[in-house]
Amino acid sequence: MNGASVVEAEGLGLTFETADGPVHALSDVNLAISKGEFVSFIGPSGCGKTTFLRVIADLEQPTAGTITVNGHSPEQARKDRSYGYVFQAAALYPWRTIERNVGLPLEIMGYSKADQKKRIARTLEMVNLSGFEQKFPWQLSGGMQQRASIARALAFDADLLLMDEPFGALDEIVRDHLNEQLLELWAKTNKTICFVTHSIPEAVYLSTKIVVMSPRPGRVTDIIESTLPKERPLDIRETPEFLEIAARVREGLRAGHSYDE
Amino acid sequence: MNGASVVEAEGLGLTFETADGPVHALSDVNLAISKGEFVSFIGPSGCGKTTFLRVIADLEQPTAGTITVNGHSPEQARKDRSYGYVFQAAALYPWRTIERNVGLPLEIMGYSKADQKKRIARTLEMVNLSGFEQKFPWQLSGGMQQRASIARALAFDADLLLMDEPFGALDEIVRDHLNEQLLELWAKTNKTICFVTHSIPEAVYLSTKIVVMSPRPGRVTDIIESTLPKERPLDIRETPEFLEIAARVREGLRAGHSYDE
Amino acid sequence: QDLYPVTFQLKWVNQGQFAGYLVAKDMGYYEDAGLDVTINPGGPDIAPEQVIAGGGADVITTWMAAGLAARERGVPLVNIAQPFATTALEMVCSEESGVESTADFPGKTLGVWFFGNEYPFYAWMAQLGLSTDGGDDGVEVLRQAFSADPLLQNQADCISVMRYNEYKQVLDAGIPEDSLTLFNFADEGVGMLEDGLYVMEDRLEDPEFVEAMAAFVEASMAGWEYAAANPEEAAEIVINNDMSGALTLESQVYQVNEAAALVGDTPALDVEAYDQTVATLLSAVSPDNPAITEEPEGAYTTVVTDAIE
Amino acid sequence: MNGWIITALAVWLAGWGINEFLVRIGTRDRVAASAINIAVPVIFGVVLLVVWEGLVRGLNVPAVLLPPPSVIWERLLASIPNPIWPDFQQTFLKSVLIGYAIGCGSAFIVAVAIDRSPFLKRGLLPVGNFVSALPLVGIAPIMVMWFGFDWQSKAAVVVVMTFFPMLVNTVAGLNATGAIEKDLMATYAASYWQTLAKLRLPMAWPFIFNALKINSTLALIGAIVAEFFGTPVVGMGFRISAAIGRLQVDMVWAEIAVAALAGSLFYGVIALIERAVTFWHPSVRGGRGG
Amino acid sequence: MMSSARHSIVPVATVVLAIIAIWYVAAIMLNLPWQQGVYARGDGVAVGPLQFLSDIYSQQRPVLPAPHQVAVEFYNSVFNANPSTPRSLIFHAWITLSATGLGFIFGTLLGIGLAVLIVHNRAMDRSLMPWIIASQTIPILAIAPMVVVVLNSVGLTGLIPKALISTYLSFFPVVVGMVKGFRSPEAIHLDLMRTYNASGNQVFWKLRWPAAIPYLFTSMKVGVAASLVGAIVGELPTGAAGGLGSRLLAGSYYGQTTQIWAALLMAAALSAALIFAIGAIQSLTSKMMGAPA
Ligand SMILES: Nc1ncnc2c1ncn2[C@@H]1O[C@H](COP(=O)(O)OP(=O)(O)OP(=O)(O)O)[C@@H](O)[C@H]1O
Ligand SMILES: Nc1ncnc2c1ncn2[C@@H]1O[C@H](COP(=O)(O)OP(=O)(O)OP(=O)(O)O)[C@@H](O)[C@H]1O
Ligand SMILES: Cc1ncc(C[n+]2csc(CCO)c2C)c(N)n1
Ligand SMILES: [Mg+2]
Ligand SMILES: [Mg+2]
Repeated sequence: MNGASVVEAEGLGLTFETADGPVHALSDVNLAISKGEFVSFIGPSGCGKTTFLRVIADLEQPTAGTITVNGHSPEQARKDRSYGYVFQAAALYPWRTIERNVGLPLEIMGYSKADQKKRIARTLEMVNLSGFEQKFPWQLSGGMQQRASIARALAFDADLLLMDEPFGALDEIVRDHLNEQLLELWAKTNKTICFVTHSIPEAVYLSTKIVVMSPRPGRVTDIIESTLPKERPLDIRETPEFLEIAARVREGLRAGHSYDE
Repeated sequence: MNGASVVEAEGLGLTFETADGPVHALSDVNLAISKGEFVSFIGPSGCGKTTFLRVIADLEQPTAGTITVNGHSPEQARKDRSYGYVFQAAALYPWRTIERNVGLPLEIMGYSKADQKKRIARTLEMVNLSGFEQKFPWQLSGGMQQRASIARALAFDADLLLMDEPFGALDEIVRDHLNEQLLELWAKTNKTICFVTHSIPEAVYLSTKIVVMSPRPGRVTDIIESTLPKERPLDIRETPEFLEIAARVREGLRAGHSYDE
Repeated sequence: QDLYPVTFQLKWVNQGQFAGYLVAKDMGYYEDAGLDVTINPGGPDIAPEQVIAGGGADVITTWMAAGLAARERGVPLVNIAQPFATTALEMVCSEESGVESTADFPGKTLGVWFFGNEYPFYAWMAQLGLSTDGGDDGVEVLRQAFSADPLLQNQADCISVMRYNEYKQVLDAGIPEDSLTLFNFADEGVGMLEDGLYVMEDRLEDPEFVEAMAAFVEASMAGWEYAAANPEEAAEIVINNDMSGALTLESQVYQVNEAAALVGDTPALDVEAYDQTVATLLSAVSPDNPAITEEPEGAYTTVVTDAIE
Repeated sequence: MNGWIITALAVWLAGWGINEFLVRIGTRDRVAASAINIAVPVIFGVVLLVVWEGLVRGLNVPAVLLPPPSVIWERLLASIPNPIWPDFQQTFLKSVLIGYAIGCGSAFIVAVAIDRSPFLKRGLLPVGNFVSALPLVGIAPIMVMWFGFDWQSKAAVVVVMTFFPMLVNTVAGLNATGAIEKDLMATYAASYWQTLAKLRLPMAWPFIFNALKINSTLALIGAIVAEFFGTPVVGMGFRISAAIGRLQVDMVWAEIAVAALAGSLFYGVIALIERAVTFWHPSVRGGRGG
Repeated sequence: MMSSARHSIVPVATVVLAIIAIWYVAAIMLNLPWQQGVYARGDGVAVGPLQFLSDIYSQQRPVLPAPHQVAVEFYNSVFNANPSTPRSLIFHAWITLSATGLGFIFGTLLGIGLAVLIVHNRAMDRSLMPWIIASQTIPILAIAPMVVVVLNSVGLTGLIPKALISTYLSFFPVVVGMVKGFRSPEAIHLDLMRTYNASGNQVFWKLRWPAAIPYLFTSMKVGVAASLVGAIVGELPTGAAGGLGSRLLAGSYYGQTTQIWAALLMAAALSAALIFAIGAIQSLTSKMMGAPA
């Protein structure tokens, strides 16, 4: 096992027991993610992307194989509060202001009031939401809510960021904009990011590594190391290199896709 | 007025009176759609795409300008049942089987039992859902539900199809697949289709005409006639011609977009 | 000096029916006798026998039939005094009913109070040989609620009344007295002793308690005497004790007068009247109405009244 | 200290333990799962009765205050043919069922009738809420005055009690239809009645059943209490009151047991019908579907 | 909310007027038999329609008193009576209100407590819920007098027995509502807490409790009305101790229909006021919790 490896899965499998029989959400997943990587997970609906992230986060228990996070068990990692999780929906608490939503993990983890204040200000700044501290979630647009939820995951400075389709509900232009900002943040902080998406361009644009998955049972069908430079302007998406990687991802996806859904 | 023109809007405007003051959802929209066209509407959230479709369908009343559908008022067109409407959400009735959902408009319009049966079978066939007649909506995946809702709109053979982001909730692969099928259907039946989307590739891939809209107030900023051939394999999306049109659409979009959200 | 505490449970709400006790308390007779008396008003559906069985009272007033029935059910009640020597329960029939004698009862609807007040009625029907299941040769029984309304609204042909209360209401409603037919339960031979004072048997082994009860009964009788002599003042006291605010002075003066007239010269139980009550009850035993099934033993005592000079 | 109390405590602890054990069994067998689901509350109920029996006997509570369940049970069995069955007929089969049917039925019709008038809806609902705040004990004597002392007046009380919950819920249910579903009907140029029958009514069923369930317990309580204000000498409320007066407390509890059983069954039957009619509702089919 | 209240004034007034009109007509019909009896017993002189109306609307013991009779009685017993004497409806309303309030507080606390148990303990969830539903099918109202007697015998007197009957009736809507409320947080909100490794207490106070607040208020509105009914019923057996229940009873015992109606009106007004008060607290709370205006 590599010392710098943040996530390491070997022969990982997860089967849900349901009333209609077992559902194989993950099977024989082998994957190593090193520190500072930006890994995208892409694959059709139901292929186990969310499940894999949830296993890392100790929100589901694998039924086969092993997985370590920061060299420990996921449970230990969770108790160490070593990751921040961004859900597909912003999942802000509607009765808390933006400020207090971002402060929620800090309250729970027992940061001092002063420290809380400082961190809230810093992370809201980071996601461009300064000035909205006292607003309630419903007073913000969908994009701003999603940024607040990212701020919440950043507030306690975990080195690992798990993001489950954080921009799925946003329109393309806003999404482009947030993608740029996310890349910037990643470059600045050297965090490790696991990012689930449905969008091929998004995956290619953001990642250093793209994990293509296929359903029934959820398997990893391809792992693509990106050859794109770390510096990525938005129009990199029209370059042949980009299109080539995108084509490979699409290929991988199509291979694993069953048209009967 | 052109005899073959299915939708014709002149100086169309619509202002919602709300508690916070008027919202200009549409202003001075001029557009003519001829029979057999496939028109996509694209634009950022809140620019009035849905509102425009709803005006055509007589679900909203314009506050300025004129609009005709098949040469009549939208109300007349609605009463003539001259269009089928596909909503962004599938909006299937959960207490009806797929078969009876598709048969709903037929029941209401008073088709004979035998005719209903025939049409249900035919349209379910068309959207690849034969064999699922007796299932309830919640037993189907999102993509299948959306196909059922398309079948429902097709069942009574209206010549005009209004589709409001019908594939918004689906993953890219399923979406590609349905796009192909929709094109095929359109080619076969020579229907007129108005199609709202957020996705630039989808708009370019499907349409003979792309209407780019911008918000505050909802205006048409660009109307792009597609130069792509009628026959469109999926990989047409990597051709320079396609990318060029896509770039023009993106341009138009970005011009109208305000980054402050 | 220390007052002996006594909790006294009435069978019904505070009204002229209990004027003697309320007067005795108000005038300080109980205190003078060394007693600290708490009078707890009753109400519909409060069974004093249950209250005393649960330890919620030291002494209660109830009708003898109910007291004997409770004794047979395992609540060892003992009559220690019988202030009401005569009875006031009557049945009144409207002119429209056409009832002029008991022979007219078959096929009629009669209002009856339950909750331990039904025993005299069932004894009467047994005596008349009338079934109480309705039908042409029996009578139909209606559980009469609080008021005289069933008669006024023609829902019943006859209703139960207390002479000191509901009967007055019927008259006050404007029904001429001569249009009514009145049956007195005592005159019909089914009279049963009404408000008497009862305590739990085991308490009587305590001489101090017996002494206190003697003082209580004596002071109560003094209260009644005062009420009989000063009905207006007694009614005033009753009204001051009425928390519902519904009583009128006029009705209470009438009620005090009528009730005081029921009080005998002595609080001692008239054994003859007791025997008659028991005999009437035993004559009417039926599965539907099992007041008592056998001759009660030790259901009264004279130790208290004997202690009064 | 006392055998009865110790036994009661022991049974209580044992029952608790068994239940904690049972709910921890994760079984995939549907039959076993539903057996556990039934066993747990039954064990709880049995424990409750045993504790009651033990405490009453152990503490020597007088039978005229609270009899032990075994005595109540004997009384219940002995009295089914005579007072209990006729009482049940009078109170449940006549007052409750008829009042319930009229109350719920007329409220439904009124709800549909005022559905088209926002004016009436805005006017009737607050007034309706006010009227349903009238305490039933005040209404009951009035109904006896108006409708006589037999079951008709009890049914009238039940009608008054059940009317407004049904009205409010039905109106809310008819308004529960989403905008898209209604628009869909508009695109078909469907008539008012078509929309009502094919869309709004099905959507309203969960609300309507909500009211039907609430009303099932309300109706029984209402009918029984109304009998305190004048009745023929039959009926569960009459019996309860008469029996308290005669200190037959075991009879009182036997009637209460019958009332609770009938009420629970009534509720259960409505709940079963609800499951059948609103089989599609997420709360019935349970979370995500296949 | 304010604007919707303003919207309702005209419709509500219309409906109320219609009810009053129907009421006047019904009063004639229901009071007619008695009036005819009076005329029949009288001297046989024919009365004119005006005299007839005035007679029928001023009966001493009407089967259905006319609205103005009730209004006059209500006015007199509320404004013209010394509120510290039993002649005043305010006096009775206050007695009932204190029992209602106490019972309601008990009931709400009991309901919340049971809901917490049910939500946090699977065995409790499975065993309690069916019995809580069954408990409400017990006609507690019918045995209220016995309950009062039994409670008296263990030393609970005065306010407490009434309050306990209120508690019995009001805890049910609160349990049902709060179980729903505590379970209302979506899975994703709970997962979020898990990713922070939050303790059970933290999850409860920072998530379940605030999420359940809207449910709490909704069920409190139902619960407070039930409490009032419980208090009134609890007052019936102890009829002589005052309160709206004893007022209803006395009215009924002495055939004072008008008095019954006035007390009823007071009870309904009390209940409306309590519900309104809870609604006001609710909108204040939800404003503080950031709900859209
Ligand atoms: N709690 C659960 N119980 C049973 N089956 C589950 C559960 N959670 C997920 N599944 C199933 O496991 C499979 C993988 O689900 P998962 O949510 O990981 O997919 P996904 O790749 O995230 O899909 P999407 O793109 O739609 O979010 C699916 O078939 C899903 O139905
Ligand atoms: N019923 C309404 N009342 C008030 N404002 C409305 C109403 N419906 C729409 N609007 C406003 O009109 C504008 C146009 O809305 P519309 O739904 O047509 O946008 P859209 O282009 O379809 O957006 P999206 O991509 O998010 O679906 C928006 O600002 C919206 O808030
Ligand atoms: C429900 C009810 N039960 C009995 C009576 C009759 N009653 C009149 S006076 C009195 C007290 C007896 O000492 C009783 C019991 C009633 N009016 N209402
Ligand atoms: Mg997912
Ligand atoms: Mg839209």
